[in-house]
Amino acid sequence: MMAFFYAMVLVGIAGLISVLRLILGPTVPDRVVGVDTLNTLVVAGMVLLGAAYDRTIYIDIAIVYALLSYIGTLVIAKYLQGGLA
Amino acid sequence: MNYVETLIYIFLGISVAFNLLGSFALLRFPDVYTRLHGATKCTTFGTIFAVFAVVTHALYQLHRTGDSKYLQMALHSFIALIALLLTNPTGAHAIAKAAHLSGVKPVRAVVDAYEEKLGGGSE
Amino acid sequence: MNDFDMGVIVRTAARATIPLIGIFGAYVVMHGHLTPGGGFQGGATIAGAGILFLIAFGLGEMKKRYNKHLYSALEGVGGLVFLGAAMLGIGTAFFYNTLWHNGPFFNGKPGTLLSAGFLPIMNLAVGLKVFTGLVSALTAIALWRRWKS
Amino acid sequence: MIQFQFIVAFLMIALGIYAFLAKRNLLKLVLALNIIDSGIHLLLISLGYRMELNEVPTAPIYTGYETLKSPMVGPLPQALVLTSIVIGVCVLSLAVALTINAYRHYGTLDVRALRRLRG
Amino acid sequence: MNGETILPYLIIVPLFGAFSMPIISLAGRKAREAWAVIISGITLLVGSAVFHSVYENGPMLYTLGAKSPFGKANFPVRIVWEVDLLSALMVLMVTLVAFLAVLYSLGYMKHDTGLDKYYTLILILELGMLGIAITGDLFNFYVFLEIMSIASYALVAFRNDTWEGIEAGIKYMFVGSIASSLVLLGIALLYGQYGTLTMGYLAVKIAQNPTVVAKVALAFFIAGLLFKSGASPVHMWLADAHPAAPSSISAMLSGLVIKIGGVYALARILFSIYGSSVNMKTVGWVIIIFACITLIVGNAMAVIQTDMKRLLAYSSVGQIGYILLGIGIGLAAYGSRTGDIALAGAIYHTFNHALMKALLFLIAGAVIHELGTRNLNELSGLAKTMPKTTFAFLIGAAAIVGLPPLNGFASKWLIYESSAMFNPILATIAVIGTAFCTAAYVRVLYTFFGKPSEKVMNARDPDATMLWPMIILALAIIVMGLFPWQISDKVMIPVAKALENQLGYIATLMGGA
Amino acid sequence: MNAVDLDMLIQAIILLGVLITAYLTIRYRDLLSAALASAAMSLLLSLEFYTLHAPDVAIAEAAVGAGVVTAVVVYGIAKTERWESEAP
Amino acid sequence: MPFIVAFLFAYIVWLLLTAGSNGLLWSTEELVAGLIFAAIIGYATKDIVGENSTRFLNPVKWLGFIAYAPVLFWGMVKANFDVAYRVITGKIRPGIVRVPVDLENDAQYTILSNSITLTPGTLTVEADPEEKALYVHWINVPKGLERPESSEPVTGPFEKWARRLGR
Amino acid sequence: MKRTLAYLSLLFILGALLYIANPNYGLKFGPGGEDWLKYRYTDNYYIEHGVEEVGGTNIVTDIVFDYRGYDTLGEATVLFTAIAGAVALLRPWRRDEE
Repeated sequence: MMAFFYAMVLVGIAGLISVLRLILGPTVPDRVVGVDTLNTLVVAGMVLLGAAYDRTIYIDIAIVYALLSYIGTLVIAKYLQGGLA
Repeated sequence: MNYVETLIYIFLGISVAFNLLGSFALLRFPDVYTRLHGATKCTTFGTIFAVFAVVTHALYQLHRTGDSKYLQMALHSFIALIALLLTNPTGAHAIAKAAHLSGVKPVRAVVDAYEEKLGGGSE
Repeated sequence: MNDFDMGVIVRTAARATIPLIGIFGAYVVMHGHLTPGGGFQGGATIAGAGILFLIAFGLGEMKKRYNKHLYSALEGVGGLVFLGAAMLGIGTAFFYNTLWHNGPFFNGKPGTLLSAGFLPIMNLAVGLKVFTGLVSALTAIALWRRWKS
Repeated sequence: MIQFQFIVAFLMIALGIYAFLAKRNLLKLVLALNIIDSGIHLLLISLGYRMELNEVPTAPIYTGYETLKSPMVGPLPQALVLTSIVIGVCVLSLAVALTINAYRHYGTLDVRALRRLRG
Repeated sequence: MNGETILPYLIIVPLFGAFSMPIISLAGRKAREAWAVIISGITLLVGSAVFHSVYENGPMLYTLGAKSPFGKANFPVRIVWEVDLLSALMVLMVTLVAFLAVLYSLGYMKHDTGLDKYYTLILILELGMLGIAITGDLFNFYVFLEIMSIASYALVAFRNDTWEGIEAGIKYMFVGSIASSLVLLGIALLYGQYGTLTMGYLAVKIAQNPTVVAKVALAFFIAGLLFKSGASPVHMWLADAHPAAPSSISAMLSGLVIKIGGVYALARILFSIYGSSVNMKTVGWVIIIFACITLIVGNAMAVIQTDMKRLLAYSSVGQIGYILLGIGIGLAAYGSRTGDIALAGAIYHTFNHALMKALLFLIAGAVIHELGTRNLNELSGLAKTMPKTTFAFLIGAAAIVGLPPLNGFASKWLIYESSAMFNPILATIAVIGTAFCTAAYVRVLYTFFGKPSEKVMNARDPDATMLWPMIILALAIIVMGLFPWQISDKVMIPVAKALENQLGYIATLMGGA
Repeated sequence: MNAVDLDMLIQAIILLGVLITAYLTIRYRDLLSAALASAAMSLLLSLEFYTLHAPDVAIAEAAVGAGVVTAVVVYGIAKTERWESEAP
Repeated sequence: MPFIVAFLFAYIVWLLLTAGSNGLLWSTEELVAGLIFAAIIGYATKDIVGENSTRFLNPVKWLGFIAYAPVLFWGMVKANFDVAYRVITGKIRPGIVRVPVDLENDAQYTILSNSITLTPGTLTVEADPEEKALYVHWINVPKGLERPESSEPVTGPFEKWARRLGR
Repeated sequence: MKRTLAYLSLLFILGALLYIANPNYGLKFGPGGEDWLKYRYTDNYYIEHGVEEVGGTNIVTDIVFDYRGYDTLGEATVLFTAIAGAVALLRPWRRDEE
């Protein structure tokens, strides 16, 4: 279905906007928020594209990303809390 | 266009609208905490609807063709949704706590109870 | 502050997420010859669970669970299993897929779990190796004390 | 049409090499190596892409493929990139291990401090 | 037993040893040392068998995973090993020196920690070089290049409590990684243009249609591999890395790694893949120019060093210059008799230099082990207290300078002869380089035979595990020196012919079905 | 627009993001931000591999880029120092 | 006991992942492989899942989770439109408030805080089981509620559900 | 001086790469039809014969573990090496143990 492609284009634009926050963000937590948003959007995009290409197996990648993307966030959050070192 | 496709279009519309809204919230709000509200939550909501659209599509195709790969598509999308719902708020919470502990104060806050607690603890 | 942890919410969420990542990694490893994925991807996913454990519960907990010799021995075992699977068909050639061509098992219809000869064995071996290796490396880095000069 | 995938890949490689020449921080150099590797991976994967007229290709996996008949993209570059990604991770972890050892010796991450050996 | 059955064990045996090392080392120190020696010894046996088989029966082709590399098509789809005489010679060299280095490190590394990792890494280093030497697939070559490089990065920095090790490791690692990336980029471009990765078939395809992409890829290969071999504008890492490593590793790095990973790979790519499809004269002159700079800079820098191992490392740079000069002349005068002689000289010198430089580094290691210093000013009069070591050093130095009864003479003579035939200016440059080299080594010997200082009085010759490798290497040098022209005619000229014979390389692949 | 054109448009958007994040990675003086931008680059690259129909590589890049590389680099920062020193 | 929890959890996920391998159902080898892997994962994670997790074996609780989903979803819908309104107009009055809650264990805290984090407008900054309080960032603190005495205005019906589900 | 040279060489590399990115001179993105068989014959072979010769329906895994299994062995060795190296480098220093 073509609608999934169009939705994906818009989600991609939303992703670019969140990359803008990565550029602008004055502090590191702001940037982390940008990347976190990007994570969620990419998961949405992967699911949508999986339906658009009509392949089931592509959705596995979305699961992997949904499960693992927050590890990066947590590592940086822990560093900011002073828990590493 | 039958009603199932209409439903899919509605879901996709809501999904895209909220995703874009979340991204705009990221630009519009003044500090980390309010951005977190806009960003991670609105996009999560948008993603939920994207998954709903895909699940609806898959179930409809399953009904039409009886191919088991569409069942898998629905289930896997559902698991992706569960994973997202488990991990995303945890990440948001971690960022908020880290931001507060690293010294980013909420802008225009009328009250900051956590600051009071931390201040009371250290002095 | 070596046993610093991330607070009750992250810890509890990690309790729920680690088995999920684990079983999904096992799925990726085991279905490497059918769906995207394979040994390395699944192993790296499970290693993500290890990293999550290290972050959420802190280094103190990790030290209790992590046995250096066991992990490096397991890594070696993974490599040896891979090598052994590759040597199964040494009569014809190194890396000859004898299980698929004339072996007793792993030669089912393509698309089922028990097919493709030594591919599932190799996937498992590589998954084990990658998981133990990446966790060992990260733990080694995390255990290094910070030196302030 | 413009082959923008290749151009982006080459720009990434050039960006990485630029950072490698211009930057002075060890961890930055590690990240620059990562960028160069990513550029090469992107180049390789793009080389395996396949376009027939008005048809989106699909991945070289036969599971659930029976109902659609798109052309398949080339599998060989993907296999190469998989191997290369692992090598990239290995080099990265080894580089970080070396870097934190060097920090203990020198107290800084600046490469200009690593000049005690007279080359 | 024919060669095809024994060839896989060349890879399997060291790999098995490395993978089982974490398990074996649970049994204690003795077990792990014995295991390392046994594994490298078996590898030496297998390597000699492979060399013998190739020498008797000509080049052999081994396909991984099937009887023939072709499958159902008329182009190769699988990875092949293609062992011609040059590869076999390299295999012999690697296994011999690696075995001696392992034997030597039993005594030398006695006081270090983390030895299980050390033996694992040294076996993997050997494995990587063997893989490069026998492979016939371009991407596989990259993978094994990375194995070799990563193992050597880790080994250079193995003594992590000395700042030299870490600093040299970091320099080596970054330079080496970027060189590997360039090689990978070249491989990617070749794949994109020709759609195959097997070296022989790639040669066929390039000969059919030499495009600009192939030339750009060749530029990347040459750049990357010159980085790896330590040619002159970028030789800094070598001069840092080789002294900083433990001496047994220095012997392997200087004797083997820069040759297999740099010179051998360059020769293989230039001759076997590109061959006559590109303008060989231009490429040859590029290599020659780099070689001349390397030759002069390396040997001249060696003279002014006060650090013994550093002197040896710069001398390595200079000798790499000779080898590259031979290869460059062989390329520029492709097909003529001059080219044959130059290539034979380069290969001969590769082999000789592996033995000589390994010997010299092992001696330097022994001196460091006894005295704890490698500053030449503190080492005067060593001949009195360490006579055997000094004698071995005398032999090694004489060989590397090129005194007639020893093996260095023959190979250097071949290079001088061919360069004089090709272009007398190059011969002049080579002789100037030798003059510098002689000055450097005479200075060391002068120090050794000088007035004994107090520090060296309580030194003595090292114990057996360290002494025997040196004696074996010195004997090998002497024996090879007794039959210089026989070896040259029987082995080196056929090797050079085999390297030049691109059609034969292709025919081995395509006709091996 | 047909599917191929849309596909190319999506790839162009993603690659723009990849370039921006790659540039940010080398521009930031704060190494933590650089690591973050590197993680974002790896994420977008993974999506690009996905659209180039290389799901195996996409999974590998996702798993490695999201988990291992970020963790290793951030641990490296934590063991050393966070700020890149100023240019002379 | 924790082994059984982890095992069942893993096995159910495995079954969801591999459904459709034989028609619309499961083939035998998938079931057996799932048993093996779920056992390994269960054994490896039995300490991580923890002793307290055995209470999730109760089937009534699973029904509770299913019943909870629409409640949560409805809360999300309401709050999302609220936040959308605020994004467009920019009317915010943020603040971090201390919310006293009456919960007993970690699971309850996690369910509650994740729920209120998922509903936009509120965001848990810190959960403190010792003080029995949550620190919540609230995007629009109503006048007079800077120091709320009860959790009702912040958490809505979620606290009740969390208490019931996590018990 | 040195840096200028470095940047010039960088520009040269970039120029050469961009030059060959022109489809008329060199690399082609997404060849289809006839071009596919001309440039990507090896990939085509794998797609056509992979399942019957190896048995996995995922052709990439077939290549990774069977056609190019030796590469994967090397890759596993790289991993092993790098981990061993990192662990060896991060062991305590000799003087710390005393």
